[in-house]
Amino acid sequence: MTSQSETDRPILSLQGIKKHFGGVKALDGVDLDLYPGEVVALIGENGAGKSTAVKIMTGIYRPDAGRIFVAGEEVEVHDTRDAWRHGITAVHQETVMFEDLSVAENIFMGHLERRAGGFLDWKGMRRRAAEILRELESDIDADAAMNTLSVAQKHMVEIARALSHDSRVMILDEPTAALSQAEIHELYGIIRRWQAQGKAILYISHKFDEIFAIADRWTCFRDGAWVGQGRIADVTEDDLVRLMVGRSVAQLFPKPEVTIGEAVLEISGLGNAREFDGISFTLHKGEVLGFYGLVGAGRTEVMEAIFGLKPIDRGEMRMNGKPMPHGSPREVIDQGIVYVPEDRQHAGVILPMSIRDNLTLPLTRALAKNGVFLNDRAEQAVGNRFRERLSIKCASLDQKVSELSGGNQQKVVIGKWLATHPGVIILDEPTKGIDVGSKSAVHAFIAELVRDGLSVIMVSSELPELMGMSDRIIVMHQGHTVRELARADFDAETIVAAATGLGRLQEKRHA
Amino acid sequence: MRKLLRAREAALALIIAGLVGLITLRAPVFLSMGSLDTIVTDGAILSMMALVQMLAILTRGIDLSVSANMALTGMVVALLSRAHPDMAVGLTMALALGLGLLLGAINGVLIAYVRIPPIVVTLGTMSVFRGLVFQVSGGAWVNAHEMGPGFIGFPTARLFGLTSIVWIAALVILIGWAFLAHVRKGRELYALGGNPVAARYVGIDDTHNLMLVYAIIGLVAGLCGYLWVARYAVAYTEIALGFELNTVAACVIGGVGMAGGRGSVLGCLLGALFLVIIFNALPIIDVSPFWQQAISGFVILAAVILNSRGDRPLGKLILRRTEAAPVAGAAS
Amino acid sequence: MSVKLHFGKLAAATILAAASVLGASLAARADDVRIAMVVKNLGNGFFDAAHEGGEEAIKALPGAKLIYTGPTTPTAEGQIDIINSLIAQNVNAIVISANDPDALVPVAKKAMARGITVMSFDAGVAPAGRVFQLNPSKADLIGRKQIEMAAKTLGGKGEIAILSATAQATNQNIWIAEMKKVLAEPAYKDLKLVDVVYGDDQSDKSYREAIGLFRKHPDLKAIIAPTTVGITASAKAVTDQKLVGKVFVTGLGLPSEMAGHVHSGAVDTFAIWNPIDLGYTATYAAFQLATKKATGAPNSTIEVGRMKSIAIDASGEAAMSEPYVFDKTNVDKFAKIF
Amino acid sequence: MTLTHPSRPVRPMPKSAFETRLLALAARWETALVVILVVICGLNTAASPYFLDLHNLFDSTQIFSEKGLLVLSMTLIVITGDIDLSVASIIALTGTFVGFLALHGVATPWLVVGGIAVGTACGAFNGGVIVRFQVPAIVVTIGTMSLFRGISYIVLGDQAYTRFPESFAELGQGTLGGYVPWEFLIYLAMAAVFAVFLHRTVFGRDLFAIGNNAQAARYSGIRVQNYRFLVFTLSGAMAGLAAVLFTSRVGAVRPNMAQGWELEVVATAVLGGVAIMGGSGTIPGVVLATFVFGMLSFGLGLINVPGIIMSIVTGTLLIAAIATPIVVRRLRLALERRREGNPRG
Repeated sequence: MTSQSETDRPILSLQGIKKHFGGVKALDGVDLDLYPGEVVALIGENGAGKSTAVKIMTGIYRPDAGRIFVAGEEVEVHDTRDAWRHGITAVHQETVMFEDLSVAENIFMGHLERRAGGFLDWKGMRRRAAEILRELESDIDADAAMNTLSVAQKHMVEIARALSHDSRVMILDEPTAALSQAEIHELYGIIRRWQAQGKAILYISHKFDEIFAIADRWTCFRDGAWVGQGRIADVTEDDLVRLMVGRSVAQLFPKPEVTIGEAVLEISGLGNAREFDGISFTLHKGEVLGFYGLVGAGRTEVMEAIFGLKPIDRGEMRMNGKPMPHGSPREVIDQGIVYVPEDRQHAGVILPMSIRDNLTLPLTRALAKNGVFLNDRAEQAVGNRFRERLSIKCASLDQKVSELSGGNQQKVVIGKWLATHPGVIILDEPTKGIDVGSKSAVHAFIAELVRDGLSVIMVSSELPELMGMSDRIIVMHQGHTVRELARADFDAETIVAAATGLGRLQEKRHA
Repeated sequence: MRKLLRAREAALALIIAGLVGLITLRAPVFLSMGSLDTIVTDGAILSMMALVQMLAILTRGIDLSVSANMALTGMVVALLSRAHPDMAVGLTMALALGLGLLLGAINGVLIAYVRIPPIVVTLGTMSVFRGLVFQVSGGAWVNAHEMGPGFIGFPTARLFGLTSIVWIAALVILIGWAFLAHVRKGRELYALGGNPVAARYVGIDDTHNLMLVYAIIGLVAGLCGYLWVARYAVAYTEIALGFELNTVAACVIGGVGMAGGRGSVLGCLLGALFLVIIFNALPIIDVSPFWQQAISGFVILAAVILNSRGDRPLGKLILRRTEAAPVAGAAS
Repeated sequence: MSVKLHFGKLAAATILAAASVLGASLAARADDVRIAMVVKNLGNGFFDAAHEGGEEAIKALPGAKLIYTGPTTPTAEGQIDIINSLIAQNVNAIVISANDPDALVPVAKKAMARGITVMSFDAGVAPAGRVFQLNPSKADLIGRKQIEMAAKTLGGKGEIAILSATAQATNQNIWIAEMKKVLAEPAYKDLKLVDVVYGDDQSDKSYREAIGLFRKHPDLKAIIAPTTVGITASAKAVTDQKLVGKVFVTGLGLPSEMAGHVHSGAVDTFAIWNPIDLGYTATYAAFQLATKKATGAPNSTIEVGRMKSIAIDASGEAAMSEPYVFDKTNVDKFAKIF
Repeated sequence: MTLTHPSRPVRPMPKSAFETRLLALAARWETALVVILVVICGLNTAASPYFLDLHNLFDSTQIFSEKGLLVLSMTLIVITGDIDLSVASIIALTGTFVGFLALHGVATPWLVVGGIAVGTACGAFNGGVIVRFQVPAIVVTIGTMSLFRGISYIVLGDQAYTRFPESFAELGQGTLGGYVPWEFLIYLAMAAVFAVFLHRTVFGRDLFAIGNNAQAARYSGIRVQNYRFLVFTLSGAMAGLAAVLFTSRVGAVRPNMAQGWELEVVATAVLGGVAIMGGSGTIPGVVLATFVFGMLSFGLGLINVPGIIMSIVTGTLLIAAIATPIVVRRLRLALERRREGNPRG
């Protein structure tokens, strides 16, 4: 169908795109070319600027500089509808959904279809939605309300939404994070069909097996800058890793040799109504306990429940051998357990407040005169101590946290908790969305913590990081712990299989 | 969710039926045609205003200036009618709609373009509009005999047994329902209020939509301003003072979620009906008018508390799926 | 663009400016006799007419000036704030129609302590807060007149109800009490008072209350509304409900507002005193008191220009004549005046 | 772009962070308010010879002292990201209760205590419903706004409580040395207490944290719900105090007392620089705003302008105060962008 000349010309091309937020540079002059019938893997670490690029292509952000070409013509993409008009559609990393509306409405929201008279064509949309879902081999009911779906199902709806557009360019930003193995294969099939139809596909993923399985070309970003591009056939996994991180992998995980001590936190049979059940594990002194699972497997929910943020219906928690009160975060903090949440911007830091105020937030009372009046000098001292200890890069402690980079924001969150001298620190995706430098600083810091006798629970979706840092790894799937491995038994394939439910299924079949 | 909403509206309808039953037991005259006619006519303006107030609440806003808009528009058309008693009703309505729209657009610009929170903007414009009523009228009243006969007669003129005010309300409600359920712009308001970030991801522009919402509110408020003045045949500075809270109350009782993105035309209407029935029933069943305010406060609180369960976000569904369908693609 | 000034400098500048003007302003006070008429609320046709009467009095009084003011909503708080600012302006006399007889006492006392003459008209301030009170008529006469009008229209028989202003309105409550006294007389034994409701002097509420009365009392024959808002709203309700000829409205109203309803038949007769005369008398009397030409003490009299003189009784109140009754024959003539 | 480097040496701070922040704020909003206040006073002086009179100025503080008390607690509530529309109704209910007690011969000190207690209870009711059922404060307080005043109507109907002990009147009508009303002194004292509470204590810091990001505050171990309950209870207590003063000043209690104050109070807080979405605001700012409104309405009163004109001014001032900085910032950004574009082009 497509002539040679057309194939040679990219459908979508970014040239010299720049974007910064406040003082933080997210993109510093990146290029990207997408050709019809080709899958381009966009690779780069968290925080490399991949998602920012996606948002620029789909009109959610406006670039500060640079040019966008569609089929050779320069265009401006002001909003998502502009992007659609140019034939660009994306499945975003985070699910963006309307919980109160139906599946069909979620699929068509933003381009609801109309009948001749201008009124909405509900019947048609419902039928089309059901068709698309069938195409995805999904059993989701198009009339179901969004808030009755599981996380993985919501992801399928996201993909269905992309399918509802007749686009020339499909962007998939970590589409498989919440999907099972079978669903991933389903997705491959869809991508190949798109390829055959001459669409251009941008595929963003961390998982090398996926990239080598589906992509034709690669483009790499590092720290917001363009690093290079080429054909997948010409590179090895090691090449890509080098391109992404700019150094060799081994240095990244400074796992210290620490003697594991007595049990600190013992959890048994924890469960609640909707989110998780039968959660049991023991955390020892000086240990790094890793939690792995797909997005939506219930890891965060378990951690929030332990921290007193979610209801617990069943089970028992013991801290240092004694039953642990857990009605609210305050009580849990008083037990010496602290939690660095995944959603840093919403739950971790208070962006409009100063670095110092953030660092001393759980401590103000302890530092205050008579327990009431603010003690500026003591707070300043604590602020200075942790600014130094964590190498927080800032002009002054009075700077607002919103002006810091993601990595430095994360340091503030960790610093805030260390100042309370905890016994257990729970880190939920501690390196998500931060630059390489901060990332290794966080890793080094974890090592330092356990050397000092703290116990760490680390929830992460990045297997290398988890395998590099943990003493043990617990794998979760659909709200249950399905596998526990000691460091000696770590094996990426086993872990991923357990996380996608394969291990569990096999167990069931044997039973 | 839709089923839950339905259930909520059914419950409210049942409560209203029960309420009417109780009132009728005490005072059978309540169910007379005349009395029902009054309720419908009385409820017309509140229904329309509650409906447009719902648009603001759906998009996570609120419009406190509605009653001041009604008062200002009502006063201006009344003054015009005094100066030109023969003015055609159509022209009067057009002027009321136009002025209301203008006032609503002022809110809209400040909210959508300057980006000031709706509560602040409408609190301010409420004061300003109400003050302007006094300015344009010099504080004087426009009385029944000063207004043109057509001006006063139109809202209570009857067509097929119902007052034209009721027909207008029915039309406005029908349009409102069609807009919210069957027009793209209207449907998008639910998305905008339910999840503003996600709305941006699917290309829904909040600026235009908010502008539209507050303009519509102004438009309907202008219309209701005229109807109010003509129905009670008098215009003065305090017309509809505090009425904005009744419109919010009707929404709350009708299950419109204050957090945005949730609410139905039917619920809103039932909420308005509930309030109108209570206000009209109290004098009839011999409850001292002094009880009226406390009762409406109590009803609002009860509605808020009863609705609170539905408004709370549930946890993610992680477990159930494990039991229902192990893996979606397992069969293939 | 941002303004950068120091607190200190600003404060100093303010004090300087303040001090320099302070001396000048203290000397700049007028010698006129300034009389402030504080009404229940602005925009009320009745008080607009009283204002007119006040201006007429001022023309007759050399060196007198009238400040016509009042809150926009009929509240005591609004009147308190206004009287406070009148005290600050050091007016010579304040004439009040009170929204609340008791709440105005402290501020009125303060005014008197600062040498300002305070008297009330129409709706009175409690005795501690004024020199004397000028009643538009005598409460008993007003109460009686309204019952008489209802009795005449109904032929002395039937159910009647009262639709009043706010539940706190002083004079309305006194008149209602008087009406009840009159109803107890044998001559009116067939008139049955079935209800008293309050429309809060708001048209819509009054209107709804009137309709509530029709529903509750199917045999209702007359509504007495001793308030200008209530009477127009009731008459409108009667017309809208097609009850003209079945239910009659009477009470106190302004001819200009009532003419239409009289012609429609919803209203047979209604009454009111002449607000122009009332305003004239009150203003004139205040001038006399402020210029020490009269004391206003109990059992004294005050010369009030074209209204001759008024006599103050032992309880410190004076009354004008009985209310004037309007019907089809004379309403149009007075509608042009007030 | 950036790589890890050891952090630069920390420079000692010359001033405490609090002072720096306060100064920075003063340079923005409070200064503007002082300018507005001075302008208003200047205009008043020009418009009326009676304005700059010590006696009158002190008298005029009674226009805003009671409302000012409500503004203080409203400031805390708005900073935590909520709103309380029931304050004026709490005044009515509390006033009714105080009047009832006085009628039954209760002595002055107990009237004060009783009034504040009832106000506190009303506030606790608001806070309790909001926290227990997790419902938006705006709807709950719209409901209690009707309920509280409604109860007052049920109790009083067409009656009024007018009998109060002599000594009770001193509170609202008395002055220090014949000039300074006690009410004003109480207001100033409360303003000082609130300033310390908000800006110098742990509680105040926590309120800002909650208002800026309630979720993060909760994750930091701040008992968000307890604080919300606390500020609503405090708001009730302040309304109770204001009711006591109001009742004492006016000497009569009617159910319609203080009608419509809630909106003036919110408007004053917003003009005082409190972000309506929560998270920022200062007590000096709202105190200045209270004075601005107070002087404005006093000045307009002196030239006998009807009170409703004040509402036009209030509304315009409110919107202009918020819109101006936004519009100026946007214009400046647009200018900068153009300037940046030009040299290259």
